[in-house]
Amino acid sequence: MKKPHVIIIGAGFTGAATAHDLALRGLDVTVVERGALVSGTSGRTHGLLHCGGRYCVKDQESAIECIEENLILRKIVPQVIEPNGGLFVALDESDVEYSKGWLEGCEACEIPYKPLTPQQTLEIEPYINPDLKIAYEVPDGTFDPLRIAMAFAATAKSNGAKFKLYTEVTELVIDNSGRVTGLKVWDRVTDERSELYADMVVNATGAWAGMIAEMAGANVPVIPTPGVMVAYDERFVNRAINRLCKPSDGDIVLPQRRMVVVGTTSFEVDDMDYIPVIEDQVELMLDRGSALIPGIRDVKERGVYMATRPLIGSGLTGRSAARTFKCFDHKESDGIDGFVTITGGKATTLRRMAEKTSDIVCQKLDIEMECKTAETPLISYRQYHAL
Amino acid sequence: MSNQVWMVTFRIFRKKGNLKPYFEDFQMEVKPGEYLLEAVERIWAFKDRSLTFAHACHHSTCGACGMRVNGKEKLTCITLIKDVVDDDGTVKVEPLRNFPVVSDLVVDMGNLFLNLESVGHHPVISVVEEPYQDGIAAGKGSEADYIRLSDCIECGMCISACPVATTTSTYLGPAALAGAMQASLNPDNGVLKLVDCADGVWRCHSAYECSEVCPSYVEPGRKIMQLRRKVMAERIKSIFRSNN
Amino acid sequence: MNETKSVRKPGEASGLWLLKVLLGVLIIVLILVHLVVNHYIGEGALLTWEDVVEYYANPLVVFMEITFLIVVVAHSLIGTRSIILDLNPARGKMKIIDWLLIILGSVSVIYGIWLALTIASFSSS
Amino acid sequence: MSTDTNKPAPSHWWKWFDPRKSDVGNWAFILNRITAIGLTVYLFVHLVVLYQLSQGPEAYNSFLELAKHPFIVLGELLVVVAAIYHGLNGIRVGLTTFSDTSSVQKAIFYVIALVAIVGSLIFAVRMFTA
Repeated sequence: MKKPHVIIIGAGFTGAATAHDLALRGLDVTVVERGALVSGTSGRTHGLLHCGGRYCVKDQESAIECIEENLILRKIVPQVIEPNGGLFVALDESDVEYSKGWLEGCEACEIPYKPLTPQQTLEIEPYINPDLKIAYEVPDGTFDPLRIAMAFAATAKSNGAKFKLYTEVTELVIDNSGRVTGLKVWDRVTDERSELYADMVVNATGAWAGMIAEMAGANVPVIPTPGVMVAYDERFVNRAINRLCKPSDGDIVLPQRRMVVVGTTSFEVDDMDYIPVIEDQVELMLDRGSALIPGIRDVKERGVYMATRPLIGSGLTGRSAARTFKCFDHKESDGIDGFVTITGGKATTLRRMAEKTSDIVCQKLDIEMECKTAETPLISYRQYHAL
Repeated sequence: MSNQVWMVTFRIFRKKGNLKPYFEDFQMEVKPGEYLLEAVERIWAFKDRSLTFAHACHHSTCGACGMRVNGKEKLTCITLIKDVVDDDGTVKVEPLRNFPVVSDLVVDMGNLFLNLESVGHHPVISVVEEPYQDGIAAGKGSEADYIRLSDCIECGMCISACPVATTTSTYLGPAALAGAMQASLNPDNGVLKLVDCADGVWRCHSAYECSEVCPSYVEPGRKIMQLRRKVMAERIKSIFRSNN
Repeated sequence: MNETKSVRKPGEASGLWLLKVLLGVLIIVLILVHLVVNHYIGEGALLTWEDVVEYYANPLVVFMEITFLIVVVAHSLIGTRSIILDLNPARGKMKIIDWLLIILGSVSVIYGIWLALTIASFSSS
Repeated sequence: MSTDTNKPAPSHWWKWFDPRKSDVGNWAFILNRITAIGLTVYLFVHLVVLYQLSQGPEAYNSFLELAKHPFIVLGELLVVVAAIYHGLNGIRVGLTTFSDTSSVQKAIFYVIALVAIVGSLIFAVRMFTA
C-alpha cells in the first residue's frame, strides 16, 4: 500500500517534531515553511527547558507536561541542552509568601526541589542578588532553539521526511466534499508557484494558526501574545534563574553561551508578521533582570527581540491563559476533513504536542502505529544538512 | 536619541532561481539604535514578501543571520544600524561569500556543518573546556560539572571572510579547524591526524580575517595556530615513540 | 553527496609546510650573511664582470651562493605549490604540477651550479 | 530548498586580492602573496639574465650598462622592497604560529611595516645615489 502523504505547514518546533513523529511511524511527510527553519516564534523562544515550576500553582496540567517532557528531552537530545538546573529565588517577603503555594504545587506535580539558604545559593551562583531570602533548586535547563529543531528535523529527514523551506502556502485546496486535499504554494527561492497533494494537512503554524485555518474557512481561537527578550553580554550564571513569584514580566534570567537573556513581557497583537521592539519593555527587562542579578546593569546589551507566543483563547488572556496546547480536528469543529491544527503549548512540550497531533493524524488515516519518540534518541542536528 | 528616525536606503542582493542576481534598493525609516536584522525583517514584512533571509534566535546564539554588510561579515541580529550606515545613508546587504547562494540573502552552509561534524566538534561542553579569557567565569566550585553550549555558533562568517576559502572549497576552514582544536582536548579521537593535511591546518595563510569577523569569541585564527603547534608536537612525540 | 572529506589532497602536510618555513628562515640568515660577506670581500658593489669573477675566486663564496640558490629555489617552488593548491586543482593535475615543479627546480639548480662553477673557473684560468 | 549541499562555491583567484573592507591581517596576506609571486618571477628572470656572466666580460658589462637605466633600477628597488616585506611578514607568520601571539598580530604587522618602510627608504637612497 502506498504510504499516506502528510503535509505539515510550518517548520517551527511543533512542525519539526511532528514531522519526526510521523516519519518515525512510517508516513510520507513533507514540511512546508514560508521562512527559514524556526524563523517565527520557535527560534525566538527564551530557551528555558521548564521543570514546570513556573506553572505549578495556576496551571498544573502544563506543569506536569513540562516536568515529564523535560526529562524526556534530556535523554533524547542532550546535544543541545545545558542541563545545569535552575533556581527559584525569593527576593522579598511577598516572594516568600508565594513560596508556600508554590511548594504545594511542586509536590502536586512531582517536581523535585531542594531548598537553599542565601549562603548556599551564593556559593553556587555568586552573581545572584545577595539580598535573596531563600532559593529552591529545580531541574530546569536551557536549550539552543535552532539546534533542537534541527535535531528533530534531521531525524525526520533520516526517516524520509522532506523539508521545503521558503515555501509559502497561498491557498488550501478543498474538494467538493469539503475535504482539504492539498495546498498551493509559492516557492520563494525560485519564485515559482505549484500545487502539492496530501492525504492530510497539519497546520502547525503556532501563532499564525488562525490565518491558515481561515484559508479553509475554519476557526482556531489562538491569541498571538508577544513578549520581549533582552540578551546581555556576560554569562553570570550556569542555571536558569526564576523569580519565585506569580509569573510576571522579566522574572526569568537564562544563561546562553556567553550571555544571559532576560524575559519576558506579555501583550496582545493582531498583526504578528512583524512585532516592533518596545523600548519601555527593554528598560523593564533591565530593571527586573538586575533585581535578580545586579551585574546585568554593568554589561552591554547584546540583542533584543520579540517572540509571539500562541495562546489558546478560552476567555482568559495573557498570563492567566493556560500554556497548554490543543489539537483541533477540523472535521469535528468545522466539518472540514483532512485538516488538523496544532497550536498553543510551549517549547518544552514540543515532543508531546507532536505525539498528540500524530495520534490524531494516524487515527484519522486509520493507521495503528505507536508513538516512539519518547524512547528514540535524535541524531546529530548537523545531519540536517547532510540528508 | 530614542525618538530619532533616519531614512536609510538598504541595498539588498537579490537572486531567484537561475536568474541573474541584482541589487534592489529599499528606502525605509529606521531608528539608528535598531538592529539590522529588524530592518531586513521589516522589508520582508512590509515591502517585499519575496525576500528570503535566514534568521532564528535574534540574539546571536543560533548563527543563522550572518550576512555581508557593506562588504564585511556581520551577525545582523546584534549589529546596530547606526554602526553600519554609510555617509550617504545606505547600507549594502549581501549573502555570505564562499557558499552557494540559495536565494537572496540565504546561502547553503551544509559543508560547514558537515566539516564541524567530521572533526568531532562538541556542541555542548563543560564550562571549563572553553574558558573565558577575560570577564567573569560563572559559578564557583566544581565548574567542570556545568555544561554549556560551545562558543561556535556555526554562522559561517569566518568562512566568508577567509581568503583561502574563496578558491578552495575543500579547505576545512576556520570554523572546523577551531572545532578540531576543541575536539583535540580528547586525545584519542585522531583529529590531529585528520587536520594534518593540505586541506587542513596547513592551508591557512594567517590573514586572521576569521578572528576579525567572529561574533562569538572563538578566534578561529588563534585556534588554528594552537592546533598547528599541537600537530607538530604530536609528530615529534610520535618519532620518539616509534624509536622505542 | 555528503562525503567530501574523504578526498583529501596529499602533500603539504606538516613536513612540507615546516620545510618552507625553515627555508624562509635560512634565506633571511643567508641574505644577512651575503650582505656582510659582500661588504667585506666584494667591497660593496659587484659592478663589473671582473668584480664578479674575482668575488667567485673564493670557494666559500661559490659554496654560499650555491646554497643560497638551492634554498631560494626550493622555498619559492614550495610557495608556488602552496598558491596552486589554493586554486583547488584536481588530484591528478596536482601530481603533474608537482612533477613540473620538481623538474623546474632541478633544472634551475643544475643550471645555477654550472653557472657558478663556470664563473669560478674564469678566475683560475 | 532545492540545492546540492556540496556544490563548491565559485572560485575566482583574483578574490585573494579582494581588499573588501579588509583588516590588516588580510592586507598582510595580500601583500605577502603579491610579493611572493613577484619575487618568484624575479628569481627566474634573474637566473636567466645571469647567463650573460658565462659569456665573458663584454656581454656582461654591456648588459650592466643597460641595467643602469632608471626603470631597471626602480625595478630592482621594488624587488628589494618586496624581499624586505616578504621576509619580515614571514617572521610575523612564524611568530604567530609558534607562539600564542596571534592576538597581537596587528601590532606585529605595524612594526614590520614600519621596519619595511624604513629599510626600503635606506635602500632607495643608496640605489639612486650610487
